[in-house]
Amino acid sequence: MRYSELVTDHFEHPRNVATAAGGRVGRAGDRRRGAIVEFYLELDNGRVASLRFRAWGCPHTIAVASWLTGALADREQQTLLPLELDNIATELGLPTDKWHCILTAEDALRAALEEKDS
Amino acid sequence: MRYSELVTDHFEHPRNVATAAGGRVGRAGDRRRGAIVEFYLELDNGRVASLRFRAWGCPHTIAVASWLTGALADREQQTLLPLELDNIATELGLPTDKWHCILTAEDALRAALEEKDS
Amino acid sequence: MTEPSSIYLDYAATTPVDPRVAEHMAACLTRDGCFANPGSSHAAGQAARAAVEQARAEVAALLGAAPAEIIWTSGATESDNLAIKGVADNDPGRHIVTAKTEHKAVLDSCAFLADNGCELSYLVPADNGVVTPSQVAGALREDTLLVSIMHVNNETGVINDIAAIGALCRERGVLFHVDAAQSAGKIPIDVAQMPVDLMSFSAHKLYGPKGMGALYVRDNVRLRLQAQIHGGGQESNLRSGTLATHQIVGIGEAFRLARLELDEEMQRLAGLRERLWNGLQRLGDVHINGHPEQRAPGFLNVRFGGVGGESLQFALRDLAVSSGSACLTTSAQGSYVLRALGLSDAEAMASIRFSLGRFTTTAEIDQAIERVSREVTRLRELAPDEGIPHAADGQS
Amino acid sequence: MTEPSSIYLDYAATTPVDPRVAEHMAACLTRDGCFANPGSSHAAGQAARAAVEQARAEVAALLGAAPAEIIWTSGATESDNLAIKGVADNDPGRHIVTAKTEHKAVLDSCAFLADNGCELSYLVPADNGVVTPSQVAGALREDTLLVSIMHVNNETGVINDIAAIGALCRERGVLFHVDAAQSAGKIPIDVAQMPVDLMSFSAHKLYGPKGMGALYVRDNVRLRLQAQIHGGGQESNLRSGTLATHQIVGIGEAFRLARLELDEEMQRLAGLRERLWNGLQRLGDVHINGHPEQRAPGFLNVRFGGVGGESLQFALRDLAVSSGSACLTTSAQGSYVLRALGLSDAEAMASIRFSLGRFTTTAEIDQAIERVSREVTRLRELAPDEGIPHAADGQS
Ligand SMILES: Cc1ncc(COP(=O)(O)O)c(C=O)c1O
Ligand SMILES: Cc1ncc(COP(=O)(O)O)c(C=O)c1O
Ligand code: FES
Ligand code: FES
Repeated sequence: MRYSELVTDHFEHPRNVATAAGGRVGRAGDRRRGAIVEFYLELDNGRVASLRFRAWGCPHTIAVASWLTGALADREQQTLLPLELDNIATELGLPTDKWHCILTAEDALRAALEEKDS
Repeated sequence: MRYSELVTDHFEHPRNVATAAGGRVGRAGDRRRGAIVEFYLELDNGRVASLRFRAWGCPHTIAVASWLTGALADREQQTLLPLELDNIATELGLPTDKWHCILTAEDALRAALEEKDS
Repeated sequence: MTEPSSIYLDYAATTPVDPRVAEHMAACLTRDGCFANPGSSHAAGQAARAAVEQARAEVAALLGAAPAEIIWTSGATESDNLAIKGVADNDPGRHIVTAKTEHKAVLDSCAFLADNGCELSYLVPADNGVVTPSQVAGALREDTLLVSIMHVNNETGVINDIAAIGALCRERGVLFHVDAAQSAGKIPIDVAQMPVDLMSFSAHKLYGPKGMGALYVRDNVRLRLQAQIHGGGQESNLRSGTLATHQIVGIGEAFRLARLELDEEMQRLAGLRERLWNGLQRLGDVHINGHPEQRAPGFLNVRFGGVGGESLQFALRDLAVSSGSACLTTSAQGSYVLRALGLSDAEAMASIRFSLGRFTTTAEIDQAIERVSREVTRLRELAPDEGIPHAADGQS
Repeated sequence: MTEPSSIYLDYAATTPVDPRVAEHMAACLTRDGCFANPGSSHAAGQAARAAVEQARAEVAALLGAAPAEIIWTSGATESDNLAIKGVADNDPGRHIVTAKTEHKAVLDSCAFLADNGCELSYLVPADNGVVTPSQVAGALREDTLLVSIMHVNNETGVINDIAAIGALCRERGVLFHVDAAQSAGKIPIDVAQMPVDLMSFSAHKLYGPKGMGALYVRDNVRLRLQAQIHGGGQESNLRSGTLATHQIVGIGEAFRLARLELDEEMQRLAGLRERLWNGLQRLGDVHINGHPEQRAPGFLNVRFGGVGGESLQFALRDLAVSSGSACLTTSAQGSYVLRALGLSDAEAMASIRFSLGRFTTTAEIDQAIERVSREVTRLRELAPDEGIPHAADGQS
């Protein structure tokens, strides 16, 4: 398996790891399928005020989740979904058989948006 | 193929090579069978006065013929044949599949004894 | 070149050539060395031939075999092929017993025969990875031709009781092949005590060269074997091809050194392995795969709860160890050997085989413990709190 | 060790490893080198993998092939087996054309297939040793699957017209295998110009290591080939077994050097060969075996009238050359290749193959001429005057 520099960097130094609960929590994936992603989202005035994550799975899953917390910072709620899968895959250098790692993250993000503030 | 030191010595430095005709000539073997031996025998008073050889074939054939010219020097005519094949084979370290080389020499010696002086 | 900081704990995959072996090999390569064709009758060829035969005696010595019972091959893969297909070709269409935990070289040779008229029985070992004599006894049939069971498993290091299985085979008149690629030089082998008919070896598992192997063929079994590579008639017609003097000299020296150093090295490696295991256990939720005692000294195969297999591997990439592959949804799969021991695919993938060897030091073991502990802890901390199975989860 | 005074003129039997190649090999053996298993996913394994792939590109470059068309094997013997049996296994029971002058690895693979349901036609070359395209054309049948004809003969150095035979096979939809063990690095090969489907190579004929070979498999033929050694699935499943990095790096460097030095070396060897032939001719009653011009530069196979074959060989034992064996009444026999060229057994046995190579010097050639002349003259003088066939004898 090849890992891009960006994936490696986010895997080694994940950004915005959620160390405590807070905000809307969205979770997706399961152990059987090999990946679980949790996002902790706080909105302020329809914008992303804070986005943190936890993840279990392959390096791409961790890197995608970590990268998204940065890429989506400050974004308007309306523009969050759907994720631009193509662009993300290109940006992070994901092999084609690893696209499902982005989908898990997308599902988790959707779950977070659908969640009430906790 | 292994060659004993004695065979090697006689092959490298053949003794009593017949450089000119003279005496009784006995010849045996043929090209097809892979060996030809010629002995040139001179008798004096029923004893070997001179025994020389020429040979074509394998190293053992050449060595046996050369060695015999020394071993039979001075011997009484009556005691020349049959050759003591066992002893010769042991003395020269002949592999068992090389006994026929001695037989060719014996045949040549017999032919020489049966020959009239030339 | 391996990176300087990398720690090599993958001796079961391959070993570096011992410098003492490399020296002997180098002396057979160039013009000033013993380079000639061992099949040539001139003096140079005979010198090469002598070196080849001396090596044969060394390989035989490690096994308690006669030199004439050793056939050179290009590795244990070829040895396994020659043993299994060579026996079956000589007596086609019969029944063969092997186990699910065998090396691919055995399994694929058997699969080939299954496609060509043989019937196969595949034993599934207990969860501890051991194939028992009574399992073998239960699988034998009237028409069983061959049993092929390995000595030491390449993933778990688990040892099978070859002497007992062999005794059983001999009693029933069945041929017995043993893949001993992972046992030679690691635990004692003595074909005088072990009723084995055919035994496969590889040089590169014990500090000899890759691309070089041997097959032990018990004297009275030779005629029951058909050559798989035809040609010049080398190796009593059982394996044609110019003999590779430097490779053969390499395996000979490797087996000689292994014989001399076996006892001491077994103790040393067992100690290092315990040190590693004690260090890793402190992490919690770490489990040994395979029988905890009936194992060759250099092996430690463990699975870590609470981390993704691929992430664990990537995090430990500076550690040269063996592991399963990517996640379920990609095509790669966890080890079939570990699956046969009852592990789930995710568990197999979160398993790591540490294999220690001649050049492993205490410092390397301590560094390995530190790196593994750091990364496992980090990944566990990154994971969502709930739903990630730790020790509490019965399955893991 | 070869004796210091010995002159090595047996490069067709095997070559010493070039010191430049040995250096590359040495760098892949020990711990500080590129020793890991090229199949391992860790960094050390990937470094070994990179070395393996670079070597593949070098081997391909000498042939004008794509790297993916090169399969590693343990030598030309295995390559011949894989090509011939691999094709026949995929499409059993059909007709195969080869020649009596092929290497044993080809002939014995074919004999194995003949025992297993294939029909074989064996072409007998003309007295000059050349197998002609029209002979091949005459042997092709509706059900012909494969033609296997070598490029350069290992005993005589005679070159077959592979391009023409290949064109014929392609036209008729027949697969074409070429044993090129003796041509690679000695005369040009270009698979872009030569319609060859499968081509066998050996490293040790061109200053690489023994126990290492390659099979060129044209891209669209891959699926027509069945593996002969089963296991881990290396080499796209066509040849299992741990890749021997040092051996592969050795063949790669050997092929690279051969490519760079081919033109110059061909000229140099042709010159030395002519010098040798001119020197020997002065003896009289000396004859070239095989076509006098259509030959690879380093080969000179000659027969000497008036001397016994075994004696000639023993007398020349300080000269490392190849020759027939003992006399008719012992079990050994003259070369079957020379017999196929119409020579009697005695003539075949009184023949000597001189094969020159990279380290052969003018001084060595002159010494060889002197020794041969001295011994042939001595043995001729020792022979009875009459009845020993010299030049006058039509048969010799
Ligand atoms: C148990 C076992 N058998 C066979 C083999 C194959 O050996 P080789 O790489 O020499 O072909 C190996 C290692 O790869 C092994 O561990
Ligand atoms: C023409 C030819 N084919 C095949 C071979 C066999 O090659 P290897 O020794 O690499 O198996 C040789 C040399 O021995 C050869 O000369
Ligand atoms: S979680 Fe399946 S590969 Fe990423
Ligand atoms: S003449 Fe036949 S071996 Fe001596």
